[in-house]
Amino acid sequence: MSAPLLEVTGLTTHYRLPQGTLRAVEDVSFRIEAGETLGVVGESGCGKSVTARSVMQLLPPRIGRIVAGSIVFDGAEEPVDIASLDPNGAPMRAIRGGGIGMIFQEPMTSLNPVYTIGEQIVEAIRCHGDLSKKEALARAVELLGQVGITEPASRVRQYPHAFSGGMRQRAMIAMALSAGPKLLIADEPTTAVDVTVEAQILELIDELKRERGMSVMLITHDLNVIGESADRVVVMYLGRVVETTTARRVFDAPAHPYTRGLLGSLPAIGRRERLRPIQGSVPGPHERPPGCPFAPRCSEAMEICRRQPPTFRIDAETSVACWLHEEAGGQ
Amino acid sequence: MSDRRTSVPGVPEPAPGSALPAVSGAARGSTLEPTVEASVSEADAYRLLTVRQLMWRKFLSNRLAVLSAFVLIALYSMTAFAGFVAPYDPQDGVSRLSYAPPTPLRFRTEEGDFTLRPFVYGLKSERSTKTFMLEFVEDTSVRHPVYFLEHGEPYRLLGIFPATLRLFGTRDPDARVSLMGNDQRGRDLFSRIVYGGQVSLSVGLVGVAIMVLLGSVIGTLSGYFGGWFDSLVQRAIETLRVFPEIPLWMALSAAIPPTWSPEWVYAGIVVLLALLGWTGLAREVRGLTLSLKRRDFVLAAEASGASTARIVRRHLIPTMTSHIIVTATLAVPVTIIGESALSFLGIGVRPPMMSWGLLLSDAFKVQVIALYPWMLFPALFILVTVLAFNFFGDGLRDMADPFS
Amino acid sequence: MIRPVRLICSAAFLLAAAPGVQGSDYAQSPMLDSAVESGELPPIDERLPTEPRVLTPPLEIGSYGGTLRRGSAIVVDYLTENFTREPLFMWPLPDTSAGEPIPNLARSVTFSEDGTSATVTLREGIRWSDGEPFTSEDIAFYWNDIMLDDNVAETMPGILQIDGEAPELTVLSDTELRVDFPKPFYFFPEAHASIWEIAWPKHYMSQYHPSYTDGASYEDLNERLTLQSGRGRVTLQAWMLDDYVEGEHYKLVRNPYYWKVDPEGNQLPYFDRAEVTVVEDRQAVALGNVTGKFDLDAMWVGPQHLGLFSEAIQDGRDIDIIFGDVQGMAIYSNMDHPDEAKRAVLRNRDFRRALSLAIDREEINNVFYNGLLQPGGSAFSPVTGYFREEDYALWADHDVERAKELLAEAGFEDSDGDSFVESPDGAPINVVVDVGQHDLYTGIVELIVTRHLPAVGIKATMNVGDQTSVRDRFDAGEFEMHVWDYEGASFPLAQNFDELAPGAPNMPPWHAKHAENGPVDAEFERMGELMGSATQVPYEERVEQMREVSQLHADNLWIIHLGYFQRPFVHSTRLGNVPPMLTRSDQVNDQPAWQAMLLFEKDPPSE
Amino acid sequence: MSVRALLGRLASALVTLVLISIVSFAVIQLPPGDVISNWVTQQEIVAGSNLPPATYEMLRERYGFGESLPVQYLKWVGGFFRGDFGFSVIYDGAPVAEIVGRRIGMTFLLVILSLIVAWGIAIPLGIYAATHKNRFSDYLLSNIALFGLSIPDFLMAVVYLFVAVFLLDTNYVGGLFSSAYENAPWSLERLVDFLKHLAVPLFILSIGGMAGTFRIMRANLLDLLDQQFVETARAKGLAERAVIYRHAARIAINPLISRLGMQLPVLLNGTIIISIVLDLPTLGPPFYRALIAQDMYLAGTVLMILAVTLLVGNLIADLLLAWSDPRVREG
Repeated sequence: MSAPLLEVTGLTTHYRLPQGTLRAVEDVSFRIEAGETLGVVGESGCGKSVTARSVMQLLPPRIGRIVAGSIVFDGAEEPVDIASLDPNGAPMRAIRGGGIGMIFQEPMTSLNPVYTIGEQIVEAIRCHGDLSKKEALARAVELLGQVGITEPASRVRQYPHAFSGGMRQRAMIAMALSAGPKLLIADEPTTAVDVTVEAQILELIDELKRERGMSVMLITHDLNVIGESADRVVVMYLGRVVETTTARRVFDAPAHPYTRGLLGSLPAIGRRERLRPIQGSVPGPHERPPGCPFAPRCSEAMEICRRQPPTFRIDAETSVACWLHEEAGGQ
Repeated sequence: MSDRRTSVPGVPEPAPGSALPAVSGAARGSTLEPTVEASVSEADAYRLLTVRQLMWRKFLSNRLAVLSAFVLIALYSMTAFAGFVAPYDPQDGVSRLSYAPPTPLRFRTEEGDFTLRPFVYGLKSERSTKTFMLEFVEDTSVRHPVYFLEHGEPYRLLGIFPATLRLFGTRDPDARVSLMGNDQRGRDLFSRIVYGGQVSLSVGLVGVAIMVLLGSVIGTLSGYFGGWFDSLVQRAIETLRVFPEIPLWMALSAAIPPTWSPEWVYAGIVVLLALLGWTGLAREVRGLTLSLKRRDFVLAAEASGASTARIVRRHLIPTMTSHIIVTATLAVPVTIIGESALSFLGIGVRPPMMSWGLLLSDAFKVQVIALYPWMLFPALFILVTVLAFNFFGDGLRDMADPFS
Repeated sequence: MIRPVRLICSAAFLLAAAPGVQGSDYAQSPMLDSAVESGELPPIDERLPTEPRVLTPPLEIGSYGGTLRRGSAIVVDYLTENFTREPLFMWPLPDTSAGEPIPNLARSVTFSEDGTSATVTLREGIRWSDGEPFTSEDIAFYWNDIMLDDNVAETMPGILQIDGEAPELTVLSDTELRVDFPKPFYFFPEAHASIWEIAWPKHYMSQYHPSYTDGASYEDLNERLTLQSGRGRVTLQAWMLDDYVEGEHYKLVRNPYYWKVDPEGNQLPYFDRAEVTVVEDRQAVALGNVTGKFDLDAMWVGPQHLGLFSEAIQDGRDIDIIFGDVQGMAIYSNMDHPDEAKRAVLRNRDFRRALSLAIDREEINNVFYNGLLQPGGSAFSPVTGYFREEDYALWADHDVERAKELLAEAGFEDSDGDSFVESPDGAPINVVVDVGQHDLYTGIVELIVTRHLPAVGIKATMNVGDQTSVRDRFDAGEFEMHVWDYEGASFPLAQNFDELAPGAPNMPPWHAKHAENGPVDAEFERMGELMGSATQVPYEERVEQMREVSQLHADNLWIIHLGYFQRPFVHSTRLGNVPPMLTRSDQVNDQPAWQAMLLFEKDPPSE
Repeated sequence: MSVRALLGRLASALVTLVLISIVSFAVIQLPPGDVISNWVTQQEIVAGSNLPPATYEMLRERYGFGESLPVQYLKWVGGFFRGDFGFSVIYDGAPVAEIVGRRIGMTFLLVILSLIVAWGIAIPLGIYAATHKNRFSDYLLSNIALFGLSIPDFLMAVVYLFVAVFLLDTNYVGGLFSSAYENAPWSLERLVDFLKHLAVPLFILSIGGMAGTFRIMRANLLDLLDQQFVETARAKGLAERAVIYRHAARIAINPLISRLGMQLPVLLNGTIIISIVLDLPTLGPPFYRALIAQDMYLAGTVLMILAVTLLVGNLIADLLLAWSDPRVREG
């Protein structure tokens, strides 16, 4: 097996807030292979967005900070540890947009309202290559066409407010892909759009992934989305990875009680049984319980759960951080 | 625990470098547990506070606002007890002390001995034959100790009770303590400032009181009724606001008949400032009313057949009180500036009434500033008052919105 | 070319009619050389009259060039006139009331035996600034077609009239005219020395006059009466109008035909140009002089600026102060106030006396006049021949007790216990004192109104307004008390005759409705008689009469004066020929510019 | 802004214009006694006799002398269309239009220059403070701004005089030209001289506007820096400078433009009062003199012009905003 495109190891990101330090991401490890879609799933506040932003070095300056771990990206000539780069330095900027593209949750606000769509895409293109404005604009039209925007030549001169939410997200994708990144991070790309549009966007991402042979890190709180698009899945809870597995297994054989809970709260067509929401609520970010973060809500919690469980590897595809799987052996 | 201090709510933007819990890359894992616990308990405390306590805490945490509140209390009590604080009658000039400089309070005698009780030297004045100006020489032969809570010239406390007790003074009426020097007529500038504050500071309060009355009533009615009344009010406000305020103040103030007595002129100025100043408040109140009007409790009151007046009085106005207080507080300095500017230009209050603006107009001549710079002291008082109100108002604003 | 400066002995030139300088000796400003060479302008000898008037510089012969700059603190200004005046006669230099007025435009005057007719001979060969000859017709035009034409908004000054009647003027020849009076009028030369001008350019102004030109209208003519409006370009004055912007500035340029020379035959003035810039207030004028923006001021600055000047001199600024003995502040009471009750109060002599006694003139001296005031009452100035020490002391001391007694005796008592007196019929009194914004007088009035008057039980309010509007109230007779200089007291029969004393047809504004309301008292009528006849009697008698007038003023206090004082004036030290001190005739003849045509710009010290 | 919205805006402004003229006329009529009778009395005193009947006729014709207030108002307003705003008593009957015309240019020049100075200094500082949020420099600047906002204009003039007397040369006091250039035609030297004299008053004039602009700019930028599209721009790989200036600051200026309507009165107030105090050749001094002398046509007209200036300023601000912000322009 070749080296993964992205390998995150022991990532720990802290936010310094007036109320104290928030450990947003704690000892997170995962990898993304070339050409695969990794789904990152979890409730809001679980640290999945912070993980993505850590990868992009887009943490709020002076507040968010990677305190430990490595993020090795192998998209350029040689592998580079993003965590060790200066967030504002040229190498990092070359990776942003160039090596890794990112799209966000809110298509309505992700585009700058005072520049035309074209101007914004051109800006991204010219940032990573030495195309003339004219060439860049032609490329932008082409990209818009690729993401399924009709009449791209005229659309390119319009301002974002003339675009619908779905179109904006497409434009965002066009922009994120403009410099030909190896990895696309999609942070809840469909949360703010209609269900009908959601499917189209996911479809589009999938299509582009296949065409370009790139990888996708798909962040979502919606297991259905995972089911549709992801190859493998990372489940996060309160800043930690609780389970890493394949998309299929999430549904078929969830290992962690939290994953099971998530699944249980998922309405599915044709299922007659009652929804079983996870009891309790996600504690506030400053109220991290000691030991297993899920223990207070876990129906199967044991005495040992007061201690943070290590990650147990069940097999080649699945590892889980739960004492229930202690017997599965080695980490 | 040292971080407890930093977790006091109401400091949303701690100064850089303040003692936030330091987290180093190495110190991970269980070693950090105490920090987390501290945050947890603090957050609980935060949640248990009542809104009132929360507001109070928030205000107290704004140190400039607290300081300003003290400054304002000091200034207002100074003017309320003007007779007690001021050592001399503000109108009583000693012509030989024309433009005499501030009297230095001394603690060290000629012989070099230190005395705890400050003393002053008397001033001898003589007219220079060269410049024709009065020149002052301290008469160091006699020391005049400054006594506190000393009986001096009679005055009326709060304008009613005859009194003679003064905060400080010398026992020899010829040796005057002029902390801030003397004006052209040899009147003690400090005393004049203390009395002048009565006009300057009260204009703010009285004017704003009228403004609040006008603004909240008109604003509430306008927002509550809407329709033609609202359009009319909005149009009036728009027109008033398109006039630059100082020129409009000036134009109206200049129309106050010159034959009015100083007291009436004062009243005229106050009313004028209030009549032109209510618009901002009215707008704000109208906006609030519009948003409150559709809230449940008002709808409920309406449904239960409460009269309009009752709804406005019992439901709308109390709900808006905090906003009104903040806006009103911030309107006080504007009014004070208005009066000062008008008096400074000679179209505000008239002598023998005193206000800080009027006192300052005496100083606004090149030769006065060059030769008698202490005449600028009133400017300091205006500045401090306005600043204090602004900081205080800022604090109140934060306080009115304790959850931000 | 700058001439070598030589000190001359001024005594040698005291005689006004100094022997004419030989024609070949005349010199002109280099500014005019090119115009003469090109033939635009005739040579100097042809421009000057046969007998130019010779003026003696107070210090030295000056040099040509430069701009004389002054500041003005009012928007509407009549200042053009103040640079130079060109009447028939001028008051003598140096001062003496006994001196014969000096012929100016006139060469001489002879009276008929009964004194009812005066024949004036004019200087020959004087030209207007446009080169047209000046003749008796120009005087007759101003006299008959301007001053005596009721459609023209310019009236004959009261001082030229006798009992309200204008004398009759007859032109005898180009240089001779006769004036006939209904009564003897020996004061004729002095009267004419007291006015600003006596001739208007007929050849220029007649084009706007309906009597001379078809299609001309009085409305248009009335717009053209001021010097600023264009008339100033055709003038007999040392400078003529060059540029005028209302409320901003006006600029003058030398009159190439000016008919006066210095003893060496240099055509005056020395300065090529003169200009006045309007600034915010007196303070700004004083400041402009300190900073070298202006060259001199004898109009707007006063004792209130002494500190500024002293400080500036110590800082090494190029200015100096000179002093002039001038009248101080005065309070005018309206003898004809429309309100009967108020009129009764103001007309009460004891009330006015009490008011005068209430004023602490020594305090005012200390606080406002820097010790330069000589506290005193309403007598004529010590520099006149009419002054008597005892008159000056009348009702001028500070005596609160006496003031209270006077009020009580006159029935002014505090019956309601508010510590202020009521009028004899029990009505409360509140005297409104009008004062224009003035950086000296407003302070003094405030002191008087808030401290001095309440001390004797007189309630008064100060009404501060713009100088112009306060003056309008005064002129309209709509005031109670009005504060201004004790106008005319330094020159009782000359300057501002109208304000000081009665004299039909122009009663003083403080007693304008004399006929309607009846005279205030017998003393006033007596004064009127004396003033009226003073102009008709020989000098010695005049002095006696005027001393009595002075005494009447001091004793009756229709106008309450605070005293004469040494007024500081300021000038740049680069200015030459500034008199060492200001004399009375300087003030009358050329105040505030002090013989402006003799001032010049000194060379900067080269060694 | 659509044409329809624009027309609506203009119509509303027109109504306000009429109301402004009514208020101004009320101000003219406010002092006891009416302007014209006072003037007639004064003229009659000067002339020593009654004015010619033709003059009365003219006054009735032009100003509605002796007629009712509405008629007088209409006559006054009617004059505007001929450029006639009445006459000034203190300027010896000169037309108000002429007096105002001479000084209005300098008034606007000062206001515009002070706006430029205020923005020129405050915008960069605001950007600096926002990008250095919570650091010492930010605190310092913010508190200085609150301080600057608190100083009344007339006090600034006092401070100016104090500075002029003790630190500069007294030559700086009063006027905007050295005596040599006072009445000279415009030339380069005169311009330099003018700017030299202007520098300090202009700075003082700008302080109020500066403080306000700074606070708005800082707050806006702080808001904007949290916006999604700023993160988008960063994710594109743009350099931090480009992100801040091209994306955030560019938009942060829009509210400044829309608040121009609130800044103009501040600057106009300052210009008028500082001009009065320092005798600068703007509308301030004649306005003040006119008020003291109750020369009401002049005073009322100046007041009206100031109000109209603000009205027009607001309109221009709206148009500028439309030009600057496509959402407003096309929305």
